Amino acid sequence: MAQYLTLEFIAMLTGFILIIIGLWGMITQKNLIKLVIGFSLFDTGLNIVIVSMAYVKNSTAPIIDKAVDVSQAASKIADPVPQALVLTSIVIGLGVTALMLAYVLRMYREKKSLDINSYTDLRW
Amino acid sequence: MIKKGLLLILLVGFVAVISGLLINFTGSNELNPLASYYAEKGPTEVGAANLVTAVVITYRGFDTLGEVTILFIAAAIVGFFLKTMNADTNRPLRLRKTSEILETASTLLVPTIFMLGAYIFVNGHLTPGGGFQGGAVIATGVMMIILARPASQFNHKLISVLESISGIGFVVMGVLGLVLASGFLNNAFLPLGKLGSLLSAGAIPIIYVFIGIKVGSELTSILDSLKENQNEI
Amino acid sequence: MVNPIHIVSIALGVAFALGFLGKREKLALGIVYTALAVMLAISASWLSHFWGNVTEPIQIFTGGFKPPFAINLQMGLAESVFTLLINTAGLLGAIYLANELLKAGKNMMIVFLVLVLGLNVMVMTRDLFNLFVFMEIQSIAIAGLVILNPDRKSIPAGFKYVIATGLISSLLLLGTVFIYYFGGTLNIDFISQESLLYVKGGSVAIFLVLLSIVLELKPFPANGWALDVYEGAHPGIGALISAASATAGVFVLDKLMVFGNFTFFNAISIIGAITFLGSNLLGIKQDNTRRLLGYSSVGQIGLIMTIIGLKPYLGENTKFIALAILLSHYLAKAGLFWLAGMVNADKLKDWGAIRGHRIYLFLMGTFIFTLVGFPPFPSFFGKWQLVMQLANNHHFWLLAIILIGSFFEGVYLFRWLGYAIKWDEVEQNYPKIKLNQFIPTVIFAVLAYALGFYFGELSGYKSTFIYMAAAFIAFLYIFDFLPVFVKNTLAIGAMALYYFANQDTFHGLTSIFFIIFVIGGIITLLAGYTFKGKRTGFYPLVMMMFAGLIGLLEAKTTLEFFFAWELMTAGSYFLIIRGKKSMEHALSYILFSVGGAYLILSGFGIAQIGHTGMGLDVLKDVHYYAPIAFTLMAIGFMTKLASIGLHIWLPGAHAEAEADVSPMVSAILLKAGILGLVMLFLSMGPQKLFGIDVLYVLSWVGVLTALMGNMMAAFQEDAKRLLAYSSIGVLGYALFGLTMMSHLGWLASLSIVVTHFMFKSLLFLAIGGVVMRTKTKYMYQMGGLIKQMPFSFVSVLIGIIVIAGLPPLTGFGGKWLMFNAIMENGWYFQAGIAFFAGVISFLYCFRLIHTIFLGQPKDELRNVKEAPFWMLVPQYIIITILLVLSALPNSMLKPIGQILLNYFPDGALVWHGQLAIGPYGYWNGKLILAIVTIIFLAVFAWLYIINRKAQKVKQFNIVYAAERPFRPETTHFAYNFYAPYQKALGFLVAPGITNFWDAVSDGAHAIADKIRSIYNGNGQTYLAHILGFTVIVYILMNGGF
Amino acid sequence: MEFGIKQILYLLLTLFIVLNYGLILQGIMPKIAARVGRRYGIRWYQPYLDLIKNHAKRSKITHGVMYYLGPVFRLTGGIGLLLFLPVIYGSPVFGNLSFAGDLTLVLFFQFFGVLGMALGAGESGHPHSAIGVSRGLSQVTALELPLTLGVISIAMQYHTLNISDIVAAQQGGVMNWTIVTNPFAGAALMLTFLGSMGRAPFDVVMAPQEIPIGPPTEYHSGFLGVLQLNRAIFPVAKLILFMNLLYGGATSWPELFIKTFFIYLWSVFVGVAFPRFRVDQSVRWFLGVPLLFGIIAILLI
Amino acid sequence: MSILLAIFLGLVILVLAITAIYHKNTKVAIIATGTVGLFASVLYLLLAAPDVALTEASIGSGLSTIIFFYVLNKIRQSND
Repeated sequence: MAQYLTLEFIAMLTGFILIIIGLWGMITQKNLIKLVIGFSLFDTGLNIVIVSMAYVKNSTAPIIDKAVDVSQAASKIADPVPQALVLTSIVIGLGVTALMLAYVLRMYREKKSLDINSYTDLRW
Repeated sequence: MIKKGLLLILLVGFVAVISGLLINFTGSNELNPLASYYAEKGPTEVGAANLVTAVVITYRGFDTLGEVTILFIAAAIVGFFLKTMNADTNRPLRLRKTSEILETASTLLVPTIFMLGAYIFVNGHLTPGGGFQGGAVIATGVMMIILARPASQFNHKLISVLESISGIGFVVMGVLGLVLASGFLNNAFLPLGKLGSLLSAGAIPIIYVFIGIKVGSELTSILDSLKENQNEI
Repeated sequence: MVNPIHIVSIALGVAFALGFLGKREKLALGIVYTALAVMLAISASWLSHFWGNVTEPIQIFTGGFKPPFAINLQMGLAESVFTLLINTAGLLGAIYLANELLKAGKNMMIVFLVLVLGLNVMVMTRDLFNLFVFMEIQSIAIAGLVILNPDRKSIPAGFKYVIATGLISSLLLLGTVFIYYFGGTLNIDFISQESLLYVKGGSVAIFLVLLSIVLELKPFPANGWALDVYEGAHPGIGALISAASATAGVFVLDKLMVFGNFTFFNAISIIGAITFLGSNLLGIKQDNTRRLLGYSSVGQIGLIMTIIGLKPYLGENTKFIALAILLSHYLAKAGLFWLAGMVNADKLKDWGAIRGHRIYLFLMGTFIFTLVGFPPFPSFFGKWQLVMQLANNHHFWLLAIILIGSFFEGVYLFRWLGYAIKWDEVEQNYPKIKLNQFIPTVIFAVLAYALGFYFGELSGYKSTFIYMAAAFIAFLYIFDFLPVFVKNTLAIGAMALYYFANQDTFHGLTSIFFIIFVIGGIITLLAGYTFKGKRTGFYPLVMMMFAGLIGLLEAKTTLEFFFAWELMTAGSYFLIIRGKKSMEHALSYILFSVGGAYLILSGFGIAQIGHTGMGLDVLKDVHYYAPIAFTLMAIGFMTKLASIGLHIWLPGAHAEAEADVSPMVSAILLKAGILGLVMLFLSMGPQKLFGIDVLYVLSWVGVLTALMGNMMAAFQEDAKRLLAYSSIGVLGYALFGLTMMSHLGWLASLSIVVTHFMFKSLLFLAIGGVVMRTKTKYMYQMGGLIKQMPFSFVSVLIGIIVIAGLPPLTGFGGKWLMFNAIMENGWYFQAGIAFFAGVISFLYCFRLIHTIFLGQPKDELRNVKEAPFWMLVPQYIIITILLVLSALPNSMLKPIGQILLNYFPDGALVWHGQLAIGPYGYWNGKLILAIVTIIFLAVFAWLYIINRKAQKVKQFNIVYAAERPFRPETTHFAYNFYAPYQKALGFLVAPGITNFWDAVSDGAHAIADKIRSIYNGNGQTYLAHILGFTVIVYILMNGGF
Repeated sequence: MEFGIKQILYLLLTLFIVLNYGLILQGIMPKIAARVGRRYGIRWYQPYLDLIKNHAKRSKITHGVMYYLGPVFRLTGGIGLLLFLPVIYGSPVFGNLSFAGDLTLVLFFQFFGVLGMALGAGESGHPHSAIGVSRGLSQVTALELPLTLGVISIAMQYHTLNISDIVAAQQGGVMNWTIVTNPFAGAALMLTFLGSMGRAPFDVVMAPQEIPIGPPTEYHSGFLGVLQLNRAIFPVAKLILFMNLLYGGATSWPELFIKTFFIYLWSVFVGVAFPRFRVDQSVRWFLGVPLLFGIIAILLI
Repeated sequence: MSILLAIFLGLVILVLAITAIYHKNTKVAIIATGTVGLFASVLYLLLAAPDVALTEASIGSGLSTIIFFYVLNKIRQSND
């Protein structure tokens, strides 16, 4: 049990639960905006997961400065790769969210409804 | 209700699937070889003190190019999307009055915010932050203007020229890396300089400036597209 | 060589630069085209670099560092091919969309360009996270392009697409980062499968990555979102998604399968197969064009997934098969989407608007036949190889699923094609040809042919004959504006030329079929001179059918045989559908043909297990499952023969065809089935399936077919239908004869085959002439035509005497041989039924001649003329041959017997002049003819002496109880001619088989309808599908969590 | 086989004997039937009178070529059938033309005349003719199944389709006749024989008692004369066929007369005893009991 | 110490997330979503990722919340 009581694991658990909550929102909320919120939460959860993965026990930020010397960098810093990935992921998430919201707006204009059940013209 | 139950079962199943990832996660006690390589060689190869920046701009610069592109097309799509929507409506534009305080505050704050944004992306290779964050900050400034002066019309042309220049700049930097240095997006065609100083890390500051402008203008254009809707009642 | 990275730099540079241009949309579009063209040129130059050289792929290091420290792209042969495909689709797609892009403005041009770029990088990148980024670019760009024309359809579709791909890419990201965590790298070439699968988390990560790639490929049933996009988006975008995006997706899946172990491969092949089957099944219920194409796209990609999943079994062949099928899909689907955009018809039936437009129909036919896998298109060779390999690896279930899926695909595609060719309840409305839309479509159609020949070369298909025939067909198509007279002469000339050039090359049994196909073709073609004008499209199709038929004879390998078989089917399908009301009949014809062809194909597949060559002689030495292969092939060939149970397509197809097409399809085409059976029976001999002698079962099928065919014929009111059923019956005899596997049986069967060719051409031509003149096919509307059409009457008279097997004409020879053969073989009950059926043929024979030519003439038909001269010419040529053969039966039977001696040395006939002596009886055709003629003349002389000056009387001058009739309608006894017979035995011909097939069809529709209700149109449900798919696949793959 | 003037004379002799025999049978049989029904009946030479009368009629009309040729076909069929049969077993004189074809030929040649007649009648335009043809053909097809089975059974029994050989195998007394050695085939054949003779209960094709119906409805004068000739020859040919198949054939004319007379009597006897079938009934009937016999005959070989 | 903080942050994030999903008022839901992002960026700081924290704060919680509000406003307005 103790192995799970670490900073990174708790963070990751938070991320996973956030993913699940987001997913639940995406598949149950009929309101389009709530659906997008669900996606946004999912995304945030995913980011938390990635960042907690980057964490190495008792490490510092991957920046070489007075606190961290070049020579000891490898033993002191957190993994920069996942952090770099998260940066990308956050920006992509913003793009997707914006796109989704634009869609929501447009759909609302078509039918004056935010209920996803109103948009089932195409089926079968 | 039955449907919800089914969805719940589905979700539980999904949790069971991804729990395989979680329970095998034990954290790390040391960097993996790849990360250690970055930690050890990054400062010398790339010359950036901020290793995240080194990875983002150089080692995985190609990802960043894609990322900028995503934001770019997202902006393009949102712009197109909402533009066609506006074309549909012929209702007169009525504007809401904003408070004077907001207007005055924005006049004072906006230059500062822009400065802050510029600072963040210029120092991206040294301190936390960079083009994205800086660009976002600039966009925030733009938002303030929108809030304060709903009637103000942005110079679309300017935004799109900025967007283009910075985008092409980024690509040109990449090609220069290919032509002058060891590969596309390599930053070493400019002197790497002294680690930790502002003018170091080769082309990274320049690239980050381009990214900053680009992200800023892209986010601005998204906000701008939304704004045009905002004011129309 | 230009560095491939410039594909990226040019695309992005141009995309970013478009911002400078302001409102100059045309200039922007021009620049986009240039960029796409340069990208195309780059990938083409790399393809030419790698082509034929075994060069290692080159690596492009971005960031300037070697992997795994930086992202690298790879450009090799495969990458160059795929990027070339993507860029071609991109450039042509952009050209196609020129107007829409101009209208939408440069934002959409940017998105379009970036989409093509994203797809390129997806193919080239070797980094997992980079792959994720560019897949996101792809999804977002597509989501943007969906709303190229924002409306009620496209916007919700786009939204569903965004949320679904959002979820999928999140899963991909989750898997990717955990691969990094467990594997320590993101570079595909450095991720070690073993170390990842060692940890449970690692295997889950791999699972998530691969599954999300699979989900991107729209597996059934988690693909509702994709179908909506296909339906809602502009067809030009649909083309791009279906062709370019799926192409890239397939490549990515293949690239990432290096992580997968055996379980993954199996899972993917099963998912793919289910997708293929499922979406094609649902397709049959679909009546919206674009959604139909969506179902078809999804299905095709499923098929390719299966192939990728089968890589461990297929080995080196994977590349060939997957590429063949992928390319066909790529060309055909893009082409069809583009066509859909041009024709702009939502419902399938609205496609009737383009009926009669030869260019549109040519394009559409090309693409549809490409999709279904007909020769000469790449998919034909791909499917062939796939079936062979599946059989080799004993994947029979998969084989069955794939063939059934293909069949369903055929159902809806051919129905659609049928509507476009024939549906006449909508107004004819040819869309104006816009060059920017038209040229890309034509290019793809041409590519389909070109690649077909290339893939043919690759798979060792080389038939100079077919190539020459193809050239001739193309020639006829191009010169279709010539008058009938010229084209007919050309066609006959070509056939005659072929005959004289090759008359010595065919020996043995094939020479019989050679004569039927070629000479028969020439004779029936003579009737073509009847037609005036241009007869648009007729001659290429006729030549296609005959090329197929002759190709069967020329075939040395199973592949060549099957190629020719399918060619013949395609040609005859188009010929049949030319008839007036033949849409649905042509459909059922092609469906039965395709079904039969698949059975033959799987039979070939099973037969060649363990062989290296594909020669037709593999059938002589089948290592495994010989009885099953035998049965499959036999049923396949019997489909063409229209044996009982498989016959329901024939009557309509033959009856509704044009006057001179009916004799071709009925008298000549059906013989292809006999040829197949001859080949099959000779090579494989008798087989026991589950302890039952298959041939014995087939003998019953044969006689029952004869019985049912003849009885149904007796009950028809439609003259051509009557003849069609009669063909079923006669070929039942032929089948029966073959199943006896004895000299006499085969002699009987082959002589029936030859005479059937003659009398059925004769009758169909004669009746065709009558129908041309009277404008009706219903016999009860005719009557008394002997006075107007005496020559046709004589034709029919001779025809029915032969068909009924009455001495003294040659038809009797077949019956006599059959009797002897049966006695020898000991199949007495079959014999009884066979002869019962034989007598029933009197019923329809008499009905045919009586109700048309005898009895009371109708007022409205009093002025009809004799059939056209050129319809009569072939008839009288045939009559001459028939009379010669009647007088000299050994001139036909002796050579056939001689040939048969090679295969069945025992039990041959002994000939003394024209006297044939069999094991049981004897028969002297010449003498009988002489005797009968003499008696006939003597009696005639006697009657003439006592009755010299008989007075000719008027129509109604007949003895009639008390009153004279005055209306021919009430006096001509023709309708329901055999009422008492029907009352007594009609139950035997209750439409049980038709009902059976109807039930099968209804069942399939009902199942499809039920299943497709899962696509309820709600985006959230689609998300749930994706989750459910993930969970279920995971459980099935791991047997739990 | 020598084929000279002598053979032709022999053929004509056979024809002449059979014609007269047929006409006399035509006269006697109705007489017997009438006497059974306690009526007086026709004179035994009435058929001769009819024949002469018809040939002598002066009004002759025709409906067309086929109408004219119908009777020709019909009589050709009758004469041909007779001539393809070996009439007297072992006689080189009356073996006729049986060397040209075997049992199969005979069975199929029966239909030659039928078809021609039907065509001729068809051209007359009289609906009753067509109705009669339709009925006739229906009935004939139905009896073909048991007939074929019976014939196959016999052919298998003797391993030949050669009629002369079949007759030869039956020589040497009643116990060698097929009707004794293969009773089921015999029964099947004798039942189908009833139908092929076109007498009651299977005579709805002609319906001779009521309104005239059947193929010859429109025929008269010389045409009818020719048909009458056939009506004399054709049944006798059939009788000879059945005699050859079942009753050991005939080695002399008297034997032939006696055997065929009794075979004919059998059909008359049944006709008197049973009411007429409708066509659909007779079709079903033939596919009942006779078919059963045929199947048993096959099974017992 | 940091573990306790992380647990606290995690709980707050989850509560906010559930609020975001289930709160009837969309405005509140959006604010809750933005706050999730803010607390997440604090968590990132704990996890030695200042770059990410900055990005999440400015983009993930800042800009996207603004976009949400814009859209919501727009929808509200066109409801009138």
